Amino acid sequence: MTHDQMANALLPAVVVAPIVVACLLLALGRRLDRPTIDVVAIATSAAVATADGVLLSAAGNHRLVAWLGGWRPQHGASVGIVFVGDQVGVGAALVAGVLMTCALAYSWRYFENIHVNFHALMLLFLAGLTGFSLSGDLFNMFVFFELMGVAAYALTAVKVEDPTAVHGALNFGVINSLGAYISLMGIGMLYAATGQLNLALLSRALTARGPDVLVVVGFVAVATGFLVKAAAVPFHFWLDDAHAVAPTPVCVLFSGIMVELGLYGVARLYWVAFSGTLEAGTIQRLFVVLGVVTAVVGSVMCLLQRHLKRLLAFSTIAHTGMFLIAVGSLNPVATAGTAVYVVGHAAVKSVLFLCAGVLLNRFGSVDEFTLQGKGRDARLTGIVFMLAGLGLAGMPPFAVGLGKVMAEEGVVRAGLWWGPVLFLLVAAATGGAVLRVGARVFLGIGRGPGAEEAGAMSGDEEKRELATGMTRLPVTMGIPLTALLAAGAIVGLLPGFGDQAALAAGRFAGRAGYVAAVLDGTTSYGASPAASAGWSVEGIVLCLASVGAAALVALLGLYGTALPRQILAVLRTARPALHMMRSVHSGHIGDYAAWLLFGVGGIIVLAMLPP
Amino acid sequence: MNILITVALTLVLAGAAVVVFTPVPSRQAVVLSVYGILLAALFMALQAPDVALSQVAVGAAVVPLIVMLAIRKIDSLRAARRRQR
Amino acid sequence: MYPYVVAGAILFLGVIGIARSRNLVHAVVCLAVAQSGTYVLLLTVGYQRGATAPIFQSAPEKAGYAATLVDPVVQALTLTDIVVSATVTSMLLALAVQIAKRHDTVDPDELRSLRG
Amino acid sequence: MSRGGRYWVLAVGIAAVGGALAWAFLSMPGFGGGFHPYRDAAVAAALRHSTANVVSSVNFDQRGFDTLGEETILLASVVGVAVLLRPLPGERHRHGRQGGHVLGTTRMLVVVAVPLTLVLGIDVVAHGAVTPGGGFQGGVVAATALHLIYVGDRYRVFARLRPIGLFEQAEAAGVVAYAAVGVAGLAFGGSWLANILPHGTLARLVSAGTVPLLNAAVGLAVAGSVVVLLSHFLDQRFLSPPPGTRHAPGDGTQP
Repeated sequence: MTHDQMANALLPAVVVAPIVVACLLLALGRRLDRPTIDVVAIATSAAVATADGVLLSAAGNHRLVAWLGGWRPQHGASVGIVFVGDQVGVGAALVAGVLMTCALAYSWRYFENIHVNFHALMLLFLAGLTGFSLSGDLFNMFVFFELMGVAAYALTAVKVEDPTAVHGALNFGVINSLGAYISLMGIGMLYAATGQLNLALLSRALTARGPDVLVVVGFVAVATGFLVKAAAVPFHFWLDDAHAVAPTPVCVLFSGIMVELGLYGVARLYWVAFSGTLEAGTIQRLFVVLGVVTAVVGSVMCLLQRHLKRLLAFSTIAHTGMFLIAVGSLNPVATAGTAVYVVGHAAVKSVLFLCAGVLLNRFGSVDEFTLQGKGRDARLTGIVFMLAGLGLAGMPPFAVGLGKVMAEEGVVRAGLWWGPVLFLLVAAATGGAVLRVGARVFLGIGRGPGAEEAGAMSGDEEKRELATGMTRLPVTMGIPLTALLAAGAIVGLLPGFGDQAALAAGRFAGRAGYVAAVLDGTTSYGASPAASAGWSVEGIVLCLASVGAAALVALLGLYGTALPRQILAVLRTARPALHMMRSVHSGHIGDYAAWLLFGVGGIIVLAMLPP
Repeated sequence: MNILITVALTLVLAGAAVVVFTPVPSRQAVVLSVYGILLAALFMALQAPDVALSQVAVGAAVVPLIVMLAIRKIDSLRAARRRQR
Repeated sequence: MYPYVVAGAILFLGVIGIARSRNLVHAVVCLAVAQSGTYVLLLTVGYQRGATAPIFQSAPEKAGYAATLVDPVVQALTLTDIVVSATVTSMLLALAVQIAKRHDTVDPDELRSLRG
Repeated sequence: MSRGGRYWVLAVGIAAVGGALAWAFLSMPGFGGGFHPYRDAAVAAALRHSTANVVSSVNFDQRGFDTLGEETILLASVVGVAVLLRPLPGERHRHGRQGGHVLGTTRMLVVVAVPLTLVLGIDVVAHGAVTPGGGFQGGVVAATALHLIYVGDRYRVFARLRPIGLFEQAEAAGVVAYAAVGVAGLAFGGSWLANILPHGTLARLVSAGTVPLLNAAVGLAVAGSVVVLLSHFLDQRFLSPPPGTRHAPGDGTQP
């Protein structure tokens, strides 16, 4: 089979296969017993991940292009839909496949009362994630965006008996849909301006047109839906609600890949369709401002939580802020660093969520203070949790650290000298919060809740996810846990991984190459400058500094109330601000809708201000 | 022709406002159905019979029906709760 | 420009409805209204004065026939959009029913389980 | 946030976005203009494949993958609603009113209207490549036919006529059939969803290659989906509310 034929067959297959298997499971579900369903679902998702791996290695040589329906372009135009695989896009699909396999393995025997429906939804969700990462057509991206959404809303509320779950899912559904409709408005406007939906054709038409107000507003509108998925402040409210209440294996996919795909969507849209038109400085300003606000809000809110899953959700928001800054710096090394960071983050964040699930199934709570000291005898879970917490703070050799080193190098090169300082603070806050919870739960140390923590949403209301109680860690949960943790470390040590990522990011940002591959069939990447990126001495020092800072934050969280009075009095002055930030997260759908429009307005103003 | 479209657009806009500002959901379901038909008329005027057909089937019939069923269920839950107290 | 303004206004009306809503069912219906703004935008973008529906009665004889039809692509997109709207609406209504069962209320002002 | 605060935030947002949108609309091609490059290409492509209804050509041939995605969204929502509306612990199926005394008018409705609507639905599906309508619209109409029986509150009759399991399978079969046509395109035409069948003559019932097949697949999937979707909402009426639904923290979840 030639390269071209393989791309043609396999790129759409990784999307269609899970859909077909989901249908078969639904049609035959009543006749199948539960282990069969589990095995079929896990095998399908593992097969998709394997195919993604094959595609990834092929995408290292050429861009993969598949025209669906055989509508190959004639005279540089086509009426069909195209799937395009470069390393970043296929890599995202691969992360989705691997996480889905782990999540399904972990949920062996989960939700026995809904039988086959859980697996079907998970597979449809995987199809949505994969389709979104591979599609090269704006409206087709919207379709897969909605598929992701619809499956995700249902998965969030799988535990319907849990009052918070149904509420969180509704907030998630309304805000995401609203974002998607604003995106669709943008698609309509861009269609009016250019008459195209294909990203490559759009790119040509927009470059010829130049950056007028219609193009700017169209870009912001389309980006809004993706930014809602990416949980940029102030579009992030759904995320902490949904993550706090969704079942653990679902959280793994939400935090590990779905949120990141929102960011991927914006980056893909900008680099392919708009980078020839929009002013780079404007885009940089827009994303950096958005990123800083997101990172700050996420970090502070993360520190204030006692509900473990909600804490992890805010840490994802804080990391999204870092990603936005790094990608928005428009420097290829920073983009590569983000890609590596996303892989590493997916691994350790998934481990942390799965540990939270283990605690929930064992003790019926994910509340930091309720669980204090309860995990003393859960050695393996405790060790894995603490290691993942250190990984989240950027400890070498975890891939998070490598990504952080590269992203820092990139943003400094792009002129954001303060970038590393902010990244260090975010890593310290989010890693520190996780280590604080770990120390309290698994070591039993630390004081009781202070006034501020006591008012936070409690983690006691979470419902167990298994029908029967659980006293020790089952193998089906232990394997994904340790495998993901190991993967997070091994990826960071792979020789040449950083270089490959830098190369891939350069190709990802190459507008002309993408357009030529899609429209003219020139799929070779052409000569690219040899990139070198990886661990550096400075970088390792910075990583260790952020781990140290995280440990300090954790200690402050555990014993903060023992500080001298004068210091506490100073700290107390921040309380009204914290209180306000907390009260903005009201769980009220009307508030969230208002903030959504406010955010779009803010972004438009940022995009229209003179450079 | 253009007058027809302008009138249809204005009616749709007014219909949307009425749906949004009808606070009682059971009445809203009826208004939504009417709004669906207004939209379908606009689509006919815009030379989109396929979309108009879809809009009649889905927007004017199926969706308002589901809204109605959801409201009935919620009302019966409320009534049952009141009886319990 | 009037048709585009109507489309935008419908979207805003939907959002205003969600922000004012005292009932989740009402909010979900308002979301569907917001989405109908996108139908109007797509179809008005594709409209051409004097052109007919994009369906052939018989094979056209001369070139330039395409310009006598309104844009079929946006119509196809709107069809998909309508399905999406119906699915999202039914899903969210199912959630509203479950919220009513679990919280005894569908007033967003009274739902306080997800604060801070 | 207070109601007033929320309205202020919203007002600022609407002012900014509305202003920008209005400005952007000014530079959009005017309403009713003739600039439609995709249209020009799509109409030519539809003619080449002898598809009289260009919208169907776009939906099922040129952008057929969108429609597969759309059917999948529908499927996901049906599964999702099934999961969300499953009876909670403590909720019981009440015995509905016994059937048996179906009124004359209702019987008339069932006997006359249902077959008529069903035929209409199938007709709309079958002519999807030629006249307005297609798998989606026809599927909804066919599903409505079955639900006409619900008029007059004869739920029992209705429940008997409506074996849900079968409809669930029909829905899944529709999506699988769509994907199967896609695979056939790959096997015989070199790409997914390639239109491999002879295209026939424009405006004939059997024309446009795979478009009628895909229309039929979508019709099946949509009819199944709508019936199942509505049935989940209808069934809610026959669930007695669970006792003491208000949630108390830690009710029985503590070890």
